[in-house]
Amino acid sequence: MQRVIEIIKEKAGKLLADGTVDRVIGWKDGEFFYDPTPAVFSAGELENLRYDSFCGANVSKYLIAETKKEGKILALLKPCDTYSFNELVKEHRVDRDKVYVLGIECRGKADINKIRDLGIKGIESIEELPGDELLVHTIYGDKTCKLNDVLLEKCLCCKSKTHVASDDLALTGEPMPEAPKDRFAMVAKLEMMTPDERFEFWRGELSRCIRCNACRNVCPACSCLKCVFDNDASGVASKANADTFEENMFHIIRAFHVAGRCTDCGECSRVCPQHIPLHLLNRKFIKDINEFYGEYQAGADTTSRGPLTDYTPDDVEPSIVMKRGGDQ
Amino acid sequence: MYQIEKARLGELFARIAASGELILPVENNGTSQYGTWTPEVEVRLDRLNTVRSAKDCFFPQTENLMGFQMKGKEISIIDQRKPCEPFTVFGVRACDAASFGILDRVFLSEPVDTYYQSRRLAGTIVTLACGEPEETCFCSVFGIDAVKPGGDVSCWLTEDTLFWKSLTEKGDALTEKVKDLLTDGDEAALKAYQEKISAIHEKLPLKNLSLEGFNGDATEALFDRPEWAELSEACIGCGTCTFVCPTCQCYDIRDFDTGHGIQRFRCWDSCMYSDFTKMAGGNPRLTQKERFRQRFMHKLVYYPANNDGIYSCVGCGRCVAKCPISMNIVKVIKTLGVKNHE
Amino acid sequence: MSSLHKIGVFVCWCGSNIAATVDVAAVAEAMRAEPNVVYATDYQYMCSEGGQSRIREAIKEYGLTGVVICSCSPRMHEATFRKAAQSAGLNPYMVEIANIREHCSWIHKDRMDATAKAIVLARTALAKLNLNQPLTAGESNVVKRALVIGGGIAGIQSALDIAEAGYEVDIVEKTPTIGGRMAQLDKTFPTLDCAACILTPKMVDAAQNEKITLYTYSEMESVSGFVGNFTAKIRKKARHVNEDLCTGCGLCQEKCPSRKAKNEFNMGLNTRTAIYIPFAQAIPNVPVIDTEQCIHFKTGKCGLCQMNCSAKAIDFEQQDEIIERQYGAIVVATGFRPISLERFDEFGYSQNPDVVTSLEFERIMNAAGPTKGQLVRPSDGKHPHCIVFVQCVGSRDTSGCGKPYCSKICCMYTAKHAMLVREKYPDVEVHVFYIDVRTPGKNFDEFYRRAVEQYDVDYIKGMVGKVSSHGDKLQVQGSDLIADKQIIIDADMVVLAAAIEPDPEVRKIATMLTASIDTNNFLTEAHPKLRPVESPTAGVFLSGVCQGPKDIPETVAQASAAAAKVIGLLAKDKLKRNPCVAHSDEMLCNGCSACEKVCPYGAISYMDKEFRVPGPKRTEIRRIAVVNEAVCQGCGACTVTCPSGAMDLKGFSTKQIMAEVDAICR
Amino acid sequence: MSIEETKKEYKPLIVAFCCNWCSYAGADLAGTSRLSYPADVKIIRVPCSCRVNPLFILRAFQRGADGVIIAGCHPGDCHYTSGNYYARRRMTLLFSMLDYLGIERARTRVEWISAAEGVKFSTTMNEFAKTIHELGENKKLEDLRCKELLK
Repeated sequence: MQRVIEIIKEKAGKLLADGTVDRVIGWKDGEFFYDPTPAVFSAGELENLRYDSFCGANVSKYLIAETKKEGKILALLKPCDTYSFNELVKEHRVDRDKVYVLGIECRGKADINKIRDLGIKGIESIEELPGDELLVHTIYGDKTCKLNDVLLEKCLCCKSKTHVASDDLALTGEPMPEAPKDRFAMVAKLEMMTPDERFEFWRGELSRCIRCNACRNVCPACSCLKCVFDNDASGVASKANADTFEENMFHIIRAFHVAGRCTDCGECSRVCPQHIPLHLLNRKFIKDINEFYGEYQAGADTTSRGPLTDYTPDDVEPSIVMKRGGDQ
Repeated sequence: MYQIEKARLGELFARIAASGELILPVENNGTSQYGTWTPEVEVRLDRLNTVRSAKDCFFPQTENLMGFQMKGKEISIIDQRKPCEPFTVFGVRACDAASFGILDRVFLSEPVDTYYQSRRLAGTIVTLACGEPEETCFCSVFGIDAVKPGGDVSCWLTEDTLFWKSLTEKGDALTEKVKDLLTDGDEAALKAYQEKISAIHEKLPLKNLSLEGFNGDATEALFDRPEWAELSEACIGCGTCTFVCPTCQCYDIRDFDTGHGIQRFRCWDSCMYSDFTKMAGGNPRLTQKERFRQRFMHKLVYYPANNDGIYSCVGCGRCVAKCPISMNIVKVIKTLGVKNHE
Repeated sequence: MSSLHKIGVFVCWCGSNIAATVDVAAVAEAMRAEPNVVYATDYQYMCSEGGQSRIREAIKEYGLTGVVICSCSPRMHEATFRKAAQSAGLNPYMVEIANIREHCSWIHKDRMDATAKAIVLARTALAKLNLNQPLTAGESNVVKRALVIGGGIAGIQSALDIAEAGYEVDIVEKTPTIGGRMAQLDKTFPTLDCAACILTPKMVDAAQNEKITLYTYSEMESVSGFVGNFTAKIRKKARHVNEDLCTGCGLCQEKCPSRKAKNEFNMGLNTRTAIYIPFAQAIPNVPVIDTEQCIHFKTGKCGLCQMNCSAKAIDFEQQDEIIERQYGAIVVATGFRPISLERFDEFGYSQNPDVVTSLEFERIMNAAGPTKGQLVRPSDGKHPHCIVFVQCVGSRDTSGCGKPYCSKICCMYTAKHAMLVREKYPDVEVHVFYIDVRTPGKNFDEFYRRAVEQYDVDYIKGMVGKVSSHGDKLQVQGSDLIADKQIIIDADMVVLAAAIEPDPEVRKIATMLTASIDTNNFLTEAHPKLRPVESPTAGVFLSGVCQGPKDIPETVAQASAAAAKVIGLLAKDKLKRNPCVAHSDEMLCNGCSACEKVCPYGAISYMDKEFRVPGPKRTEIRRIAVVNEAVCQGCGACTVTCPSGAMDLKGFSTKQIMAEVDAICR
Repeated sequence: MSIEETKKEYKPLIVAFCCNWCSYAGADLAGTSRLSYPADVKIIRVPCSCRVNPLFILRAFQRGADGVIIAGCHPGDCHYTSGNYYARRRMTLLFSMLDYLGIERARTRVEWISAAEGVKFSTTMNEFAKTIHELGENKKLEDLRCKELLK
């Protein structure tokens, strides 16, 4: 059976050759196998293209800049990436006509931190074995682990194995891994805590924030030309968390600004150097939106009205917050 | 040279903490962070690196410089400097320990940064040799010996024993305070341990990284290299690499209007940020390529040019592990260096 | 904070309204110490000519760049002070008001607290002013046409007055004829002249006036736009009778076999045909087919009207028509209806046909009514010998069943009814139960006294507890508060003075017009005393009972007042627009379209624009939002939906509001 | 006691954002009707409840506000047709998020108060001020810098 990367290379090669696209965005090799970097390839560079369990990065945001350029680009998008892509198209950030979307199969992506958490150190390289198994070569000897045990948070709660935007698909036809866990379980657990417990939980997490802005800069929904937090003229600019308030402020406002637009792609949590579970903020908004205004999946299409740019006359009142969940 | 049973480390920490704040790597939701020791914290000496480096102890991410108090139309200046109380940082790895020398060259040369200086004078550094280095480590490339980590006191932690060796006067003073807890060190055992871990260090995949082609004179050769475009292509312009870096020393000075006064503070800045060194006339580095180049040129060319050929990288590997898109100084060195094309 | 500002602060005493609770001198003194403030003073009445001239002089003398007035609500005098500042050469939008009366001196008793708060409010206004930008109002054209919603006496009068001034007016009336409630009345107080005699000529005038277009049997579909430039959609419902062909001969009505529909004009006291003209003097004199009653519409058969219509005016295929028109001003004259008496079981209204409302009684007394003017009981057609009138049925009711307000007209029409009965049928005994008799109005009290003194009407102060049937009599149990006893009257008829309420349609219309409405569904006036005929929404005016209970002369007066306001507006060629509109910073705008989605006015559009960018490409095309300032009303919905902060609102900018927050929390 | 001294005893600080057309006018009516509520409540006039940015609310807490209330026209009665509907969604989600972060939920509130509801304005403010007084100082969402540089 053909591996996905072979299908991708074959299709990409053809599209480059027949002039449908003039470049491809995907991932190229890193230093230790687990660290590929998003990259753009021209015809003739495809041998450097790779796709495997470590290509977790969502390349859709790069299309904002790429579609400002001449020509058409082939974008390799995993199912979850296509949601981000749709949202970017909806918000006129990406020119759909300049992208050829190749929807690529995804069996879940590995989190190198979780491999390290298994006690595996000094990783020199990794091999993917059949049966979703990883063989890790380390300076301390070889180790193995199951892909399923080291999945990225976003993959544990995979929202779809189906591409919501694509011009063509690269699928092996192999059976897909089992259904993911409930993505709102942790949010619900937090909701049931007392406010003081919740406060302590978030202090514990957000106090680690170093305001590196990785979460924001990687986020496909955070596509502002200039973020309010970087804009001295906005009156709320802040470069560092000079006070704990600013840790809260930054993350509340960031989550609010992407509320209704966040597809739950999980990039924020993936890139956070401090392992702050930022997705729990976004998922809170998603859960509330689903409960208050009906199920809504940002990026499921390119035309629907987002929940914060919409209303119904009989929406719930803000006082509903007083009546929900946990003790006060 | 002294030693103490690993099981008695708690006593050692309590003793050190009795004479001033003790800062050491502690557990924080699955990460290690430098934090103040208390009997309650979970000390993590097993993890190699903290997320943030020990730089924070001397050059914190934010620091108040002065205040301006406003009363009606009157403005008065408040000096917020306070004498820095003595403190000890324990568990500093060789790379971080080496970074202080790099920071000192910036902050302690004229004009001296008194905020930094007062912390440096008050702080005693106890280092810890790296028994289980990671694949991302490449300190040896910069001449750092993680087996002999330096600092005021160097420590080695085996399965059951902590070896303690004072290297400076500050180290002697600290040793004096804890001496009754220590016993004379077993030199042979330490040597055996050092040899054992040296062997591991020899196996590190990046140990042969060559810096040839990078030096204070390389500006012309490197500045216009076309590879910068591809190297920086995926950079998302966040500050992760700069903020986890033990040697990055750039900061911004900002004013916070408290409503009845101004709090002037400094905070780390990142050359990866689009508003870095933005001036009235605009921004000298307009695209991410230029900003990305700045960071690595500074570490590998500009800093050596001004500092006797010393690179401002210590090979701690934090940026290698933390970059959201896995682009890092190793890849830059390998791409642009002379000898790294296998 | 611009240190170039030179700001003057003026603290008003408002006589003792402010000064009694707020130490105005202390406020001025505290403000004098604030950065940028170069002058601060207090004065008895800042809004007076003396006060205004102080502002003007200080602006000139100190070269003020901005003015803070600590006074009453900006809703009261913001415009006054802006004008004063402007006349001294200051941009009117460099004036900020600290509301230290309604929001401070009038609600706080402690002088210390009130003064401290007044200082905070003044600092807050100053903080905002420091960030104010001079704003210049743009101009927009005025469409020289008015729309009147409602074709009762209020709407007719407003339309006639506006037309008289030479402007086109359209009346939209939901029923098949204009005339409204007044057309249903028999006589009018206090003169007792016949309602039809004075109303029908006005109806005819309206119909014949070439400046007036009537859209009867029509409803408002939507309204958009803004003062001077509204766009209204009117649904002209299908009458199924061609108005142009119909001669109004009435033959169709005679031939129509469906005769069971309740006659709305007669308050359901008799029936009408399925094709009908509501009443003889209806305008237009064109019938309408009630499709729910019409046999043709129900079964597809019949068609007698069509067969008999020589003018070929009957058109079963006729469809609703949507008319879209531009208007410069809109008058709301939607009128009222009596409340439903369902919740007033004690009066037995729904059980006993001889318990009627006053409006039903009007129809009974009317010569053109169901009884041809004969006073007979609806139940058996017998002449009544004893009638009990009950006032305040559902008015001044705090129990929650009725309305908390006084319906205002009931005392007078009840006196009228009592008098008319006694005049025409001296044999009939008339009792009136009242809580208070309220007769303020020209010749009103004299009128009431005539009823008591000349016509011997028995006024009983007290409320009726129960009306029950006893044989063919109605037993009225009530209390006489003056005699302090319970009394029982065996009556033949009971007439209930039901409270009046705004026509429920008004809620829909208010929403369309973005006009505010109070808890009783009356439209809110821009100011209860000083702008009683204007809605807070510019260009929308109020006429008649839709604004509050009133009698005919008051209604006509308000209708003419509203018309005067409309004429004043339409006489202008250009209107100054509100300059506090949204503005998008193109350097920050992503073109994401979020603002466009939340804009209620469609004021935001997008354009592609070329921008210089760093790097080898030099320029790039970006999609950016553009605000149409003529259409934007300045709500600010876009500003919050914009994550980058590109969208801001002039006069209420993000920085200004945050400066206010900071000042309050200082 | 001087005016400056009165500030020093604990009094909650409450910021009320009132829409110009309904709630600000309702506050005016409360004033005209001499219906009292605590001086702790300070009103900021905004054109519409939809002008209230979550940034303003957080800013108020940062600066030491103990409670923030947003008052607008009743749903369906917005002067701008739909502004308060958007405000309602925004505030519902924001308040829920603040609650999720462990901030006391009673510190934030939205009320719909028409121009005719002076009584409701005063009742609401009295109630809210009482609630906030009972909650005490906002410790979870304050910025210590705003307190440290003392006046």
